[in-house]
Amino acid sequence: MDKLLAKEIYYEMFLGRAFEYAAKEYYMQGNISGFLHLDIGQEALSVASMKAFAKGDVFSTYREHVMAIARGIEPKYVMAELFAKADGVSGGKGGSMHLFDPSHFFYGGDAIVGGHIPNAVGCAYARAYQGSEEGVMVVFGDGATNGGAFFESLNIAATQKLPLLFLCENNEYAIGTHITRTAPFREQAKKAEPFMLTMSCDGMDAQAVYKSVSKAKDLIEKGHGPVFLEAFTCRFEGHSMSDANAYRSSLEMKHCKNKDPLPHFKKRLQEKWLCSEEEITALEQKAQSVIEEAVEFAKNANEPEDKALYEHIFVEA
Amino acid sequence: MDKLLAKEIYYEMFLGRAFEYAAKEYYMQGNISGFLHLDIGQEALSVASMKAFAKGDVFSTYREHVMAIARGIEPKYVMAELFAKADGVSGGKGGSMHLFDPSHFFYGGDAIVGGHIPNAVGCAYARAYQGSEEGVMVVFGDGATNGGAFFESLNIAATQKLPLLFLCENNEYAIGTHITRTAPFREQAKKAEPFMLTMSCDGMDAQAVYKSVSKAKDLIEKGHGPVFLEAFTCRFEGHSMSDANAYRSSLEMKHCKNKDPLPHFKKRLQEKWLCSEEEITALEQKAQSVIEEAVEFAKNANEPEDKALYEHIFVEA
Amino acid sequence: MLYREALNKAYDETMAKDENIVTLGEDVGRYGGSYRVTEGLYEKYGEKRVIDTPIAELSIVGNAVGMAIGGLRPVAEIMTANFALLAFDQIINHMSKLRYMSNGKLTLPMVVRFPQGVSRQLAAQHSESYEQMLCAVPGLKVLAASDVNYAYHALKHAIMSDDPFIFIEHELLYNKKGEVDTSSVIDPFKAQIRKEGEDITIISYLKMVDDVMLAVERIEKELDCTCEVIDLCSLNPIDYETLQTSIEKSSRVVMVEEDHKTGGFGAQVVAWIAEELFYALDAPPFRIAGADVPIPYNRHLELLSIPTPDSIAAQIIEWGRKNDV
Amino acid sequence: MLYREALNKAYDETMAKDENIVTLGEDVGRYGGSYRVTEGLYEKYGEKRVIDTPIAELSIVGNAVGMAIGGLRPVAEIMTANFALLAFDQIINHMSKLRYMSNGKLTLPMVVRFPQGVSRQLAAQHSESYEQMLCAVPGLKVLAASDVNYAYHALKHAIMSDDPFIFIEHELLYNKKGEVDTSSVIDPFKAQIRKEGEDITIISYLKMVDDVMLAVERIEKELDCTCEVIDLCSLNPIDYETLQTSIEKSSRVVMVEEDHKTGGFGAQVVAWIAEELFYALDAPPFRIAGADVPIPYNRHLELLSIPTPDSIAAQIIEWGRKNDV
Ligand SMILES: Cc1ncc(C[n+]2csc(CCOP(=O)(O)OP(=O)(O)O)c2C)c(N)n1
Ligand SMILES: Cc1ncc(C[n+]2csc(CCOP(=O)(O)OP(=O)(O)O)c2C)c(N)n1
Ligand SMILES: [Mg+2]
Ligand SMILES: [Mg+2]
Repeated sequence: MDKLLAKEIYYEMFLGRAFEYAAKEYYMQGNISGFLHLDIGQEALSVASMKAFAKGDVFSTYREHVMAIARGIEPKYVMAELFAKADGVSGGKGGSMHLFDPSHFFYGGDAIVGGHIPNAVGCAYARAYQGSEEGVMVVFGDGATNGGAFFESLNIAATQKLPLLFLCENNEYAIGTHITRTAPFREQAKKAEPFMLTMSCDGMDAQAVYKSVSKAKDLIEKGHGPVFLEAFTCRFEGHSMSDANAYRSSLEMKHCKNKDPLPHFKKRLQEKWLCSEEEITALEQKAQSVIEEAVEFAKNANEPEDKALYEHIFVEA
Repeated sequence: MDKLLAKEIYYEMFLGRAFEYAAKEYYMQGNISGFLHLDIGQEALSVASMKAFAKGDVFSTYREHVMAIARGIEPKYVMAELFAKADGVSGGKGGSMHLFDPSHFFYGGDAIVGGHIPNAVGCAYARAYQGSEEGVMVVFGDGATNGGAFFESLNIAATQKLPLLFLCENNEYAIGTHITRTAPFREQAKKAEPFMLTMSCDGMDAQAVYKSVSKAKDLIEKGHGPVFLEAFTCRFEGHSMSDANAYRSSLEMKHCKNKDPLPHFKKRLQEKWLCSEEEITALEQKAQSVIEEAVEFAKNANEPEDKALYEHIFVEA
Repeated sequence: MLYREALNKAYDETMAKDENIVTLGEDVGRYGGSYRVTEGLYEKYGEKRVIDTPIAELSIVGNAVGMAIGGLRPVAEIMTANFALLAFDQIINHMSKLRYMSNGKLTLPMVVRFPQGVSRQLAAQHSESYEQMLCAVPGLKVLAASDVNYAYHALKHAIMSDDPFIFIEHELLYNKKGEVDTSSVIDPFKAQIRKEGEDITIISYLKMVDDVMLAVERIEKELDCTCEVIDLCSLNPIDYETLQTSIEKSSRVVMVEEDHKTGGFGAQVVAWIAEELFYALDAPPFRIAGADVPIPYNRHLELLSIPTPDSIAAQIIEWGRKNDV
Repeated sequence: MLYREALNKAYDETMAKDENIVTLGEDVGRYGGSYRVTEGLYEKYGEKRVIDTPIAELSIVGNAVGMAIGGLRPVAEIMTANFALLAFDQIINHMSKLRYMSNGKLTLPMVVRFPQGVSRQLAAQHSESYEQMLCAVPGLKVLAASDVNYAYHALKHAIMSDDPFIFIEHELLYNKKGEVDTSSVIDPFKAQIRKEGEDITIISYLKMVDDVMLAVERIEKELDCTCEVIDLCSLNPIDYETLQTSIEKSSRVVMVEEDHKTGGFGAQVVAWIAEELFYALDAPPFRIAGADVPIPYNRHLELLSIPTPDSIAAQIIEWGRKNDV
């Protein structure tokens, strides 16, 4: 990873976090509604994985704002979607959990836990069939690894040797239930071991994520078949804005926040890539202003017209 | 295994096969209809597993006639069910694929591939909760191990350390599709390895099956948690009477039939347990006459009355 | 008492009496349930009876079926109706059929509970209603709780019954207030007349009953008539008797439901009325229902996609004028 | 040509033209399909385009959705309707909604085919009909092929369309004979008048159309009337126009379907008629449908559980006499 990329990753992590805080604020003010799942704490994983998997298709979950942005979708279109505006990436009809942009090969937001994994398998099939050089990445939480859709996908991807990267964001929780209460072990990669090569990395460390995703991408695209990568991470907020996060002790939260990927990576920027305080501040300020503009854009964007209700159900009348 | 048990197993295998041939005959004559899945070739597995798992609950599939009989349900009630008679185990409403008899702890015939596995998990939960000394056995084919229900069950049984024996009848085929085309390996026990102790045995050898099931039963009932046992077997007929079995070469069939469990076990009866030709012939004749009686019973049994159509949907009106 | 507290009370009272009753679902235990319906039960009855499951809806229902076979009385919670689709095989191929296929040898005393409906901007994968599907399945009893007292009594009945129940709640009702009358039991299969009237029978259930009640005054004023409002309560079986009595009096009927109109549950009610009470009707029956679209996130569009007190009133008034009410 | 051969021809002709078309399902490849619909395709188009899948219905549909997103045009086969329940999450939460939720950014050119209905003693887990459920889902187009020519044209249309289709077949129709007219295309969304008549409109679809046709002579003779028999063909959208024209002429309507009566698909048709054509009706609409029971194995009970030509005739005659036809 060179300095340019490192700076870009830091910038986007910062951007992502600023986005999430803004989303939180406007949720509390009532401009955003529905289920809002913040990615705060998990930005290293979201950003570095997207940078490493810059080409190819990505399928993700409802906790996907930061990924969408790191994929290249402008924050203002994501924010406008959260504000339910016609200019949002999904025209205001999808909302926070349903960000889609095929022009960025991002089929983001699925809100059925595990439900998008078979879709990613199918897309990987299409890419193999088309002889594409790019593979597919599917991102899901630890909780999704207990569901049938996930296992069927492991089996099919392995049987068909598909160019598919399974990226498991193991934050140890499914809403308020700890993974050890619903699976027999902490490391969900074990479930994939019979089927494919598995890897793991520290999901709080952007460099480690970048390295692992790059390696896995290379493997799947060189015909090695699917790879499972587990990244251990930690979310700082409740599951969604509706969750008070009461099931985690302050000690656990402290431990969790000590691993905050932003200061961690900032320090490395300074020490390894010799970024100056000014360089970093400039990045941070730019990110702040992009988010401010995104909020302004979202506020002023148009509401969908009534007729949108009946639009885009079908292609043909 | 003592001589008494060995003779019993041989008797029941012979009985099972005679039952299946009779079922085939009366299917062709039109007395039996629907999907009829014969167990011919797999009797060692069906009989010896039931003898080893004589107590405890058993959940099985649509290919369950021989198991039902080995469990202790009289052949005549099974045959009457195939003949769709009111005296059949399921009152003529279930048919070949749906044999149920809670008085024998047999919740046989589920016709949704893999669909009964979560039911067995729930029953194992109930037995653990009740502090029962007996565990639960669930029987399914190799094809079922590709479905989500199976995997969810592995995960839950392992997490809850349930007294559940997963018995996989690996006959290498799901209807006309070979297991290697739908899974990345031949041994389906691999899928269970992350979750629990796995074992395998020769499903064509009644003694091996008996030994393995006994051992597994002991483990699950001593609080060891679930166990996965894979038995390699081979069916001699098509998937069901509707399947012409055209996808298997005559060479493959020959190889398969060379492993016929009946002559194999008969030889052992003679060599190891010193059974005389007369003893064996007596068993075989008894079995034949039991099946003849079963057919007579089934032929003469009553049709369900019209009002049965609306009966037993609910307990309460 | 709140609706969710009434449900909780039904759990608590039945669980205290019968230790075969267990409950299972995602976050129902330690977390207390995502809508707090199972709050406190984990502490009181322990993790063997209040079971936190993985995110595996097929298994939640499938395991409940097996528990029932094994002699327990499970109550399964599905977090949101949409996720129940993952369990449709277990609900329809197993839960509803095992008793019949076994000619009555198996008994399945079990309940599957779930919240459904349009809440607030939860979008298409979290806003649906599936009573139209579940009521088309022989072998299931389907109740829909629209108020606090019914919620309490009906859930208790379902838990104590030996039959398999689908118990539908609405996400916007959990904090609804009301009284629970413990002095008498109620028949959960009987439709309830929420308001008496002479000229129009308005049939509804679940949250729409409240919306109809909010619309009624305006309708009565503008059409100069009185409306009888019926809460179906039990969606399968349907209490046709109560409907018949009311419609024979009013000669006019409106069916209000939240789910998509095409193929919606109300079609069954209206079809039955058209067949059985044709000669009693003075005007065509009228369905008010959700639009035939997936539910959009935007609040304005979302509200356009379902009936509201205003749209209910406006549509009934227009229909009434056209049909000489 | 047989019905299954007509379907095979539709596959073959579209696959020959567009290599984005692939098909997937259990035993569809080497085995040739359990009802032989995909026979020969594996040999002709190879294993990359005719894909044998594991027994994993959720994935069959879920993968098809992903293939469609990735630019292919998948045709998925589910072996029997009951197994499609395992894929209801993918069908309803994904296939039907992704286009809408993405505001039209995603396009899902895909077809899910399945046989359904009561065949011969396949019992409760292999005999059901799910059009009532699937037609309640906005975002799906649902066709039901009752004859050879329609099967061919409608499947071709569905495969070539950019929209997600459910394509329903009936297990007892696969060996039905008929001609395919390749000289003109047909509009698959248009209901077809199978027989003209003046006095009773009989609406049906799928296999029941044949059973109605077998009953018609007796009905006409006994009631001294003529019947118009309409095959709906498209179950969603419904061609209400054709229904309206016929009912305005006949003033009487009977709906015949195989699925369970309560909550059945016909309820939607009858409810619409009652609402929209109330004043055109001279008699109550009448539904003939399956019994509200899981399908039993015993042949006699099985036949009691669904309409047959005899029971259709008898019921319509009785209804006709009661209502002065
Ligand atoms: C099929 C399904 N079941 C339940 C839910 C409700 N739900 C939403 S997110 C969630 C927890 C998911 O946990 P995990 O997969 O670990 O992802 P995380 O939120 O931790 O990123 C649950 C249970 C759902 N959306 N879909
Ligand atoms: C969910 C489901 N999908 C498909 C089928 C159709 N089907 C019946 S048996 C079978 C093959 C099962 O193979 P396996 O599990 O290996 O069992 P075997 O018949 O070999 O004993 C299939 C595909 C079904 N009954 N259920
Ligand atoms: Mg998690
Ligand atoms: Mg097999």
